[in-house]
Amino acid sequence: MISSSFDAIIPMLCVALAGLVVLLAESFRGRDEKMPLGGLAIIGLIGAGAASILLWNRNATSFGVVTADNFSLFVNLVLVAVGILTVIFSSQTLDRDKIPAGEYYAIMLFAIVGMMLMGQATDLLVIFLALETMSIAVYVLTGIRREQQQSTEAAFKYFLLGAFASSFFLYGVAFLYGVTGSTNLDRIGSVIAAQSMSGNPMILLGVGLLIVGFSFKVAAVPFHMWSPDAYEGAPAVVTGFMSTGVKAAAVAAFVRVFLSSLEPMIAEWAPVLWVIAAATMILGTVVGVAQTSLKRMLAYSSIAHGGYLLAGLVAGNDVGKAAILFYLAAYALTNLGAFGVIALLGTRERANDDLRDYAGLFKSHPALAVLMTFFLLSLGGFPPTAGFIAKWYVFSAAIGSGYYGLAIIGVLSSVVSVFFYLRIVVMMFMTDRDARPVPAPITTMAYAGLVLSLIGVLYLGVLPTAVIDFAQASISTIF
Amino acid sequence: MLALIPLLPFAGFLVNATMGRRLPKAVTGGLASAVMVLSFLLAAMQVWSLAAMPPESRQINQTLFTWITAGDFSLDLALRLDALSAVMILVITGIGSLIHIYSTSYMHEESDEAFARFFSYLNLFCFFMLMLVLGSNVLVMFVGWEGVGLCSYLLIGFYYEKKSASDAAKKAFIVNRIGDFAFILGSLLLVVTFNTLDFTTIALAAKELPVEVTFGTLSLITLLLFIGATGKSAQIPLYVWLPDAMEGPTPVSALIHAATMVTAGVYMIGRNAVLFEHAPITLQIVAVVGAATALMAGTIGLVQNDIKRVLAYSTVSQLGYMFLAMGMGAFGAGIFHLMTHAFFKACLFLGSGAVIHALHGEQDIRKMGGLKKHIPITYWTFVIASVAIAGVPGLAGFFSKDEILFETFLHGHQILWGVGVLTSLLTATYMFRLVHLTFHGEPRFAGAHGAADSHHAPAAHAAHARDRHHAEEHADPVHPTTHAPVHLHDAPAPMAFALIVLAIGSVLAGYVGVPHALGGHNNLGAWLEPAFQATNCGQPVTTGELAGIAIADCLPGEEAVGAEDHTSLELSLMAVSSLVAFAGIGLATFLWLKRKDIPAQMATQFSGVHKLLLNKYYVDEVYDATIVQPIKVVSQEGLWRGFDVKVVDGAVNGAGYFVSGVSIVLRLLQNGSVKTYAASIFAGAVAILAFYLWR
Amino acid sequence: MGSDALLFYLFAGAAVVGALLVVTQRNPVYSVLALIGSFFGLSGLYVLLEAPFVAVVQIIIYAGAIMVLFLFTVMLLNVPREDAAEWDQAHPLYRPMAVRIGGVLALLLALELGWALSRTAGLGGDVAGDHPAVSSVAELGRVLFTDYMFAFEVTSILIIVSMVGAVILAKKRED
Amino acid sequence: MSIGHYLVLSGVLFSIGAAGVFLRKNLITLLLSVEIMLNAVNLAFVAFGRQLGTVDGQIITFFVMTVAAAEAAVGLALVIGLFRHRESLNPEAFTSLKW
Amino acid sequence: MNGLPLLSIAILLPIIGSVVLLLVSNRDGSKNGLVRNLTLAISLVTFAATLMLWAGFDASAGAPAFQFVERHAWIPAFGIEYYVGIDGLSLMLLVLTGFLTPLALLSGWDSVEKNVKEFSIFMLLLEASMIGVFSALDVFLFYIFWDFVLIPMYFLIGIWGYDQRIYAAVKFILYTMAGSVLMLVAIIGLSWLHQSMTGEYSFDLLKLYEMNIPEGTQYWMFLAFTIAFIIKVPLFPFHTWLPDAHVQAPTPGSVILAGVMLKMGGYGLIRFAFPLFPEAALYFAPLLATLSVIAIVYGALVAMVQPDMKKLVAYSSVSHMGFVVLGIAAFNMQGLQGASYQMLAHGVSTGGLFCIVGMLSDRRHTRQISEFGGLKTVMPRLTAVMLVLTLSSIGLPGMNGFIGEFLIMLGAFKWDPRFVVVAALGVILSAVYMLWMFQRVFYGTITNSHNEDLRDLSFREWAIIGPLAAAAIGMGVVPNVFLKPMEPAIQRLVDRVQAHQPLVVLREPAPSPQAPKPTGPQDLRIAEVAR
Repeated sequence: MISSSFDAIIPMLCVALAGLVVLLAESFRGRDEKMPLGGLAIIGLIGAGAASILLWNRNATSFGVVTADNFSLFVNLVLVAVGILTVIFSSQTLDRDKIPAGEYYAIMLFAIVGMMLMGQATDLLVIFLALETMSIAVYVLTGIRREQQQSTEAAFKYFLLGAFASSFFLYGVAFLYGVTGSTNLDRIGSVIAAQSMSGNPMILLGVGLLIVGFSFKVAAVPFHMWSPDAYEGAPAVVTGFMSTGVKAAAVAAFVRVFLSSLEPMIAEWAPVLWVIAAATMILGTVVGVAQTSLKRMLAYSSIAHGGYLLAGLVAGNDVGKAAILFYLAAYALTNLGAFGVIALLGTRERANDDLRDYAGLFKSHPALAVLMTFFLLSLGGFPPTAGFIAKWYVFSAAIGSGYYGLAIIGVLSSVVSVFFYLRIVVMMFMTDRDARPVPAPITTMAYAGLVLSLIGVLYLGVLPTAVIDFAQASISTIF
Repeated sequence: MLALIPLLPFAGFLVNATMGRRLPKAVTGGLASAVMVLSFLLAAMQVWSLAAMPPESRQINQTLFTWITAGDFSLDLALRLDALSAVMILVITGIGSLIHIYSTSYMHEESDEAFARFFSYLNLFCFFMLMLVLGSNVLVMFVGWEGVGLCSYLLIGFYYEKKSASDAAKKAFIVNRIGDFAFILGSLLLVVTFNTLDFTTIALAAKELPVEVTFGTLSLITLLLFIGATGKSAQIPLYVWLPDAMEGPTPVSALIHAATMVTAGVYMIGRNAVLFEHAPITLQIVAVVGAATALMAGTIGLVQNDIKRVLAYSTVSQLGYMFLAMGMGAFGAGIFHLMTHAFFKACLFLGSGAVIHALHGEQDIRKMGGLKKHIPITYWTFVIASVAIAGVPGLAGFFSKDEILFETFLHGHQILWGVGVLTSLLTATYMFRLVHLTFHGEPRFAGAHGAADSHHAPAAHAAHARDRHHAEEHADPVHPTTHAPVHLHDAPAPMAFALIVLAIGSVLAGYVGVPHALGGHNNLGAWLEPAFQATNCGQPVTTGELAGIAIADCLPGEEAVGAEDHTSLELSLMAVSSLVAFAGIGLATFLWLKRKDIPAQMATQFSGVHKLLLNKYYVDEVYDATIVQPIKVVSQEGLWRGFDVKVVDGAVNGAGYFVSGVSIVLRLLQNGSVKTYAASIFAGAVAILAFYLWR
Repeated sequence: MGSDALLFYLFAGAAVVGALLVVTQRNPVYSVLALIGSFFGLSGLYVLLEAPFVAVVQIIIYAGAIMVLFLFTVMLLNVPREDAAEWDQAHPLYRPMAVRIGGVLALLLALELGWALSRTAGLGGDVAGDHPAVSSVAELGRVLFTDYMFAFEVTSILIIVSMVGAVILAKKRED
Repeated sequence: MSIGHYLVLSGVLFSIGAAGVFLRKNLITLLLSVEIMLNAVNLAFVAFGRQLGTVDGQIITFFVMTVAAAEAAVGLALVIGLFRHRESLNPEAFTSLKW
Repeated sequence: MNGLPLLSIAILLPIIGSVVLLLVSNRDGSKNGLVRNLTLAISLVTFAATLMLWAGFDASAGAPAFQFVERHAWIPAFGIEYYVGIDGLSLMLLVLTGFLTPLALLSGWDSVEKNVKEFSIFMLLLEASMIGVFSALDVFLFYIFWDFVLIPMYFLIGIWGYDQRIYAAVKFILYTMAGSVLMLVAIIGLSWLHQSMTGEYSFDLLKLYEMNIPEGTQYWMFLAFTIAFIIKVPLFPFHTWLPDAHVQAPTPGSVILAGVMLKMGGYGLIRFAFPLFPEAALYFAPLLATLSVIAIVYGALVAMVQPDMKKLVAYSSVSHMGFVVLGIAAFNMQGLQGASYQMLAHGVSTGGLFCIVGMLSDRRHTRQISEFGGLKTVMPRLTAVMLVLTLSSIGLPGMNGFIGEFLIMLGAFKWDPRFVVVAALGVILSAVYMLWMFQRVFYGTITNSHNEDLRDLSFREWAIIGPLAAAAIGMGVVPNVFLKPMEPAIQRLVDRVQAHQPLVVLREPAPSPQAPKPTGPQDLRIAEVAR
């Protein structure tokens, strides 16, 4: 029983091993001895990616609680991409910010393990554990620059609210367990489907509390308030990492739970998520308008993007599921690119993430400015970038289920968001003042990472067919 | 072949416009005049071949190409020569060439560039004017119609550095546009009604329609067209641009604002005679407007002091006559007067031009007088023309004017007839006031007495040349002028030639239309008659269902004007009007030659009336106050600064401000306190549960 | 009412009172101790629920380990009382709404939960309804290391992360 | 005793814990409040497990305790870090990130 | 000729060109000349390509509706294709685009000094996307081009514009985008509708034509499309982005903006809004017409009092494009032919006007009318050309402006004379504001000493303005050259819409709330008698 059923966990196993190796290497590392820790991490991630690809269509399960269906494998690949890009960008910023590389990479890898597990777990308890693993790791990453009060403060806020929210989540799990007698998604689903329990208050309590827990991780209004602070306080790279990875994992679990075992109750939870999604899109964009710190601005923007993702979830149809997957990929590449640029422009002393710091960037760093512009346009949903196709896909799903209102709110809010994305462009191109203080010269490695994500963004924008088909194949197998 | 008539001047325009400024004046002027003369000869040949045709099928058509096609609407760029347009092209090319010749010497003081520009404009004008009269459908005519407007705009504003000139030019164009507004609507209605714009086809179709006793579509069409005509032909209420148009060089005033362009409206009515005949109501309006204009302009002309303005008002008044005729349905008479008027009014203008030329830009008749002995040729031609316009028997004006008055009386409009007679009295009076003040009496022009300072001459000369450009339109009388008593040279050869020819014309032109009462045969009337009824014998009928009508029309026009049994009446009327003419002349002689104190006394006695007339009934001021200024102010303050910026754009920006305002408020919720954040999570949870439990 | 009911209310009271003390004490040390008290109440309830092993674990691990960690921290930082008073003086105008709202919300939540339960059928019967209690440690172990093995393994990663994390977060700055 | 009693009790405890997050002005007490909430959940699990007659409820509580321990460790580390920055444990003292 | 994919070539050439330019390193501006010439060459080749399209286009009645069609599957999962093809209407607009772009580049030859390379890249991208807009037959593809157009124009205004450029650029992109996104929703809705009707997703315009959409859906979808388009046009209440954008944009930007981009709105109305939702279009036409006549008069009046030449021309565009919408609202042959023609004419004349204003502001660095005066003395040639363009903008018969306006008024008159009565006021007012500006700028004596030694047209400027002036006259003399190719296309559109149109509407338009006072003749029975 054991032997055969390891397959499903191989991806996360690779990552976990990489994490352990990095940790050991760090512990055996002599003082200021250079070690290619980032390389190790990337190797592990690539292994995970390869494993995910090999597992394609195998639909393997392990221990009855972990599945490797295409859906989760797609998410895995996204996470692998997130991880690799993060490592690449980190390689430059770690030394600059005096961050202990070994622990950093190890914890990041473990976080990815948690994320992957969130996508693959089919048991509420495991999901909870995965969520905690991911969260705690990310708390640590957020506060890793402990000499900075902001960093620690952000980490603590994130941590406290996270613990608070996850206890709600856990309470929800408890109620579902109490009613259905199990934490296994399939069992819960079958029980709910068997005797229609949609009226049962305890089930409703459970569903409601689960919504709270997931929405918190997705940073959906009104459970979003941690994210601007956490994003601003964390190192830019980490912000990029959590704004993409955490969201991806949380959404994956969200989709799996609500569209598989809680599918029968869609009539119960769709209205709630409709409101949450709408509120998220609106607030994320509207409040973003007033921001002057880029990290904070993008924090709000990522709140808004969480709203778009939820719109796909509300739609609840196959298009929606595929759209969410596509959106995750597009958003991950774009946002990581953007945060990569921010990270590269920072210095040890200050993050240089204020709008004014970007004045005349086109003069001082034309390449960065151009790259940043592409990412911003993609975030704003302009063709021919990934952002446009992704938005179209999600709204198409929403409209397909008749949620015209949601789609209209979405497109209008995206117009508002364009305003603040363009503010950055204005600063970079249209105001003539050199960005200062000047950051350290940017390594080719970092450029490679940025170009990589740019290529991804444009590929998803111009030739999305392959990925769209891929996404559709991913959702076809499981739900 | 036909197309060459307009195209020749156009070629002249092209040459002069492109390379004119590099050519010597002789070449440019010569070329311009040459093309005009050529096209005159061509026109003559064409008319000759036209005359060779049987009267009812006198039409020469030439379709150049299909101009516009849109669905079932298709329009050719086609020319048509018939009896009516024949008269017009002769007048245009003939008088046009004369005026070109005249100008070669009149404009000689201009710079090469300006000289070339002048002649290129003049050629262009002739081109458009010919298009106007030759166009076989409304739109081609409209092309010419607007084109001549454009040229008049350019030529009025020829001295563009002069504010008054460019103002006048703009005014002319815009006032004309107001007419065009109606004209376009009229032609649109024509298309919708007849589904074509070809004059003949329309006429044939219109024939079949009942004469509208009540105000119907035809009345509306014709009324709209007529409004267009009032703009072009300076009738009430749109005549205001013509007096100002005198800012242009005098030959321009002669050609455009006396002989040809301003008569386009009359021609247009003649062109659509059938339509108008079917719309008696419109005809009434035309007649009344014409008469009113004639009278009003006459009264104004009585007191004006600018030689050219007097002539301008006289032009307006004479145009009123023509419209009166048209309104009577006496289209022949109208065109007849148009032709004669072209001769003597052109002559008068050119004469005045000669005077101004002699006086180096002086236009105020109060500063003239006694010029008779200085410039005899000008004097005699001027007098002949004045006699002609005054309507003294035997000269051109007499015949045409009489025919109009007779027709008016005949159609039982005694009042209008009275107005006409009164107007002719005024005409005679102000014309001879002009003659006397200009040529007779003691010289009042600058330096007439101060023979001493002759050595100022060259300087003064130079000064005058400039003066014409920069002088205000009313040179201030009290201003001490330093003009030297240079020998006032009479019109140079080219000018003299033109003057003399025109003078002869204004004597003889009348004899083409000697009424039957005087044993004549009114040849012109007979010649024109077929043009005023729809005959399509000349051209293959395009629209099939009209073919039947076509055959029926190839008989001689049955209702010929001037029936024999009215001979006595006609004779008596002639007597009246000739008496009136002599009376007018006498009155003028008495007042402005013998008893010069009386006018002054009258001016003071009826100062109110005098001022009113002097200021042209304050029409310009009224328009300005009631229309121009309000529109300006409303647009400036109301629409733009008020509505557009504050309301419309305010709403747009307001949306932006609203969003950012909300944003600023909302971000304050993010107050940094972890408890607040927890509270929002908690509240969210509670709300969701509440939703589930209370549902 | 039966003896177990008496015990239930006894332990429940202990738990609730302990909890209340935790959130009302100004001195964190007392709070920790009160919480430990509350845990004892809870473990009593676990016993009533025939889950002795959980009860023991609750005492040993929770009260014994985790709470000690708390106490240790409190001692380390040596802040006997929360410094709210002087902080409030420093910021006289700053009174987060959250504090007041929080209480109300908590009350609402309790009401909602209660109401939901009151509307749920089939909660009236005795806990130990028809099912026999499963309380043998052997059984626990078996299930834990078969059905829950993977979860158990996951916790190992969780613990590594928290260990490493705690270390780098709490380590003294070298600069 | 009926399952209802236990659930009500756990609800009460949960609410108290939640309220604690707001009432106290001490980071450590905030953490303690979260612990209370987790324990409330534990109680619910065990009670449910008892009712269902399975060991799952009890086993889940072990995992929850593990999580609680992990959270406590990290949380306390963060508290220490914060305390190092500003000699204070008052959550209101750490509002440098806002708006 | 139909062998090689001319259309894709026309779209791709500028894109490839911009990529090539990207490789030219021009940090210090040393290679500006090379970049400029290269760009010009590319745009000229593109123009040649459009001309070849024209040459190869079969305008005969029997010819296929859309020619040079290319379709390749793009996102088959949703039936999205790369599907381009042109009919006469598109063809003419393509030619206009190809014609204006090189001229626009020339007009910025000297005035654009900084970042020439980037400028050229954006210009080329702009051209490519505009060509794409006019030739896309897949609605999704159309939207992509439509949306992408905003970006280069945004940069053109924002980087190379005048002092208020950022405000103008942001306003431009947000305003127009806010309009477009609703169209996106409607487009998606359409595809789902098609899916629910036929079981397959499709954005194929021609297939969407064939759906008969339930009335209720039609109404809001029509509005969603139309709002996007009339913002672009721009129609009266949605016009305020235009003056800012125009005034702040650099001359080439203004030329393209006025010359081509505004046409995208009219094109969209003709190609998408009306034929896709005929009943709704029919229902809203009077409202559109009312707005358009308001725009005609309002724009003219506001233009009249502008102190800034560019603003004046901008508002005049509002007025002229009002005519276009009026013709579209009438949606009969004359109206549509007129509207299409007016779009071309306006592109030429207004583009030319912006060029000239640009030349003046290049010389004097101001566009205030009050700063000028008496320029005719120092620059007679420029004055002459300006006069030509002014007249064509006034709509003098024999010039391009007249043909369009006349046909539009004719079409509208057949539909509902009341609108024409108001619209014709524009004929007067256009003369007023244009001539007034002309007088104040060129006539009179030179009052401002700065104007005394302004040089007349340079050769380059001749190269810009000569073709425009020639086109302005030529289009007026031989309009059929341009009208004929469009006729079959427009005939088809009219048939499609009129098929849904009860005949009474030709006589009595659906009463719209704020229709202008009925002064037109109501009894046209004679019309039948005469025919």
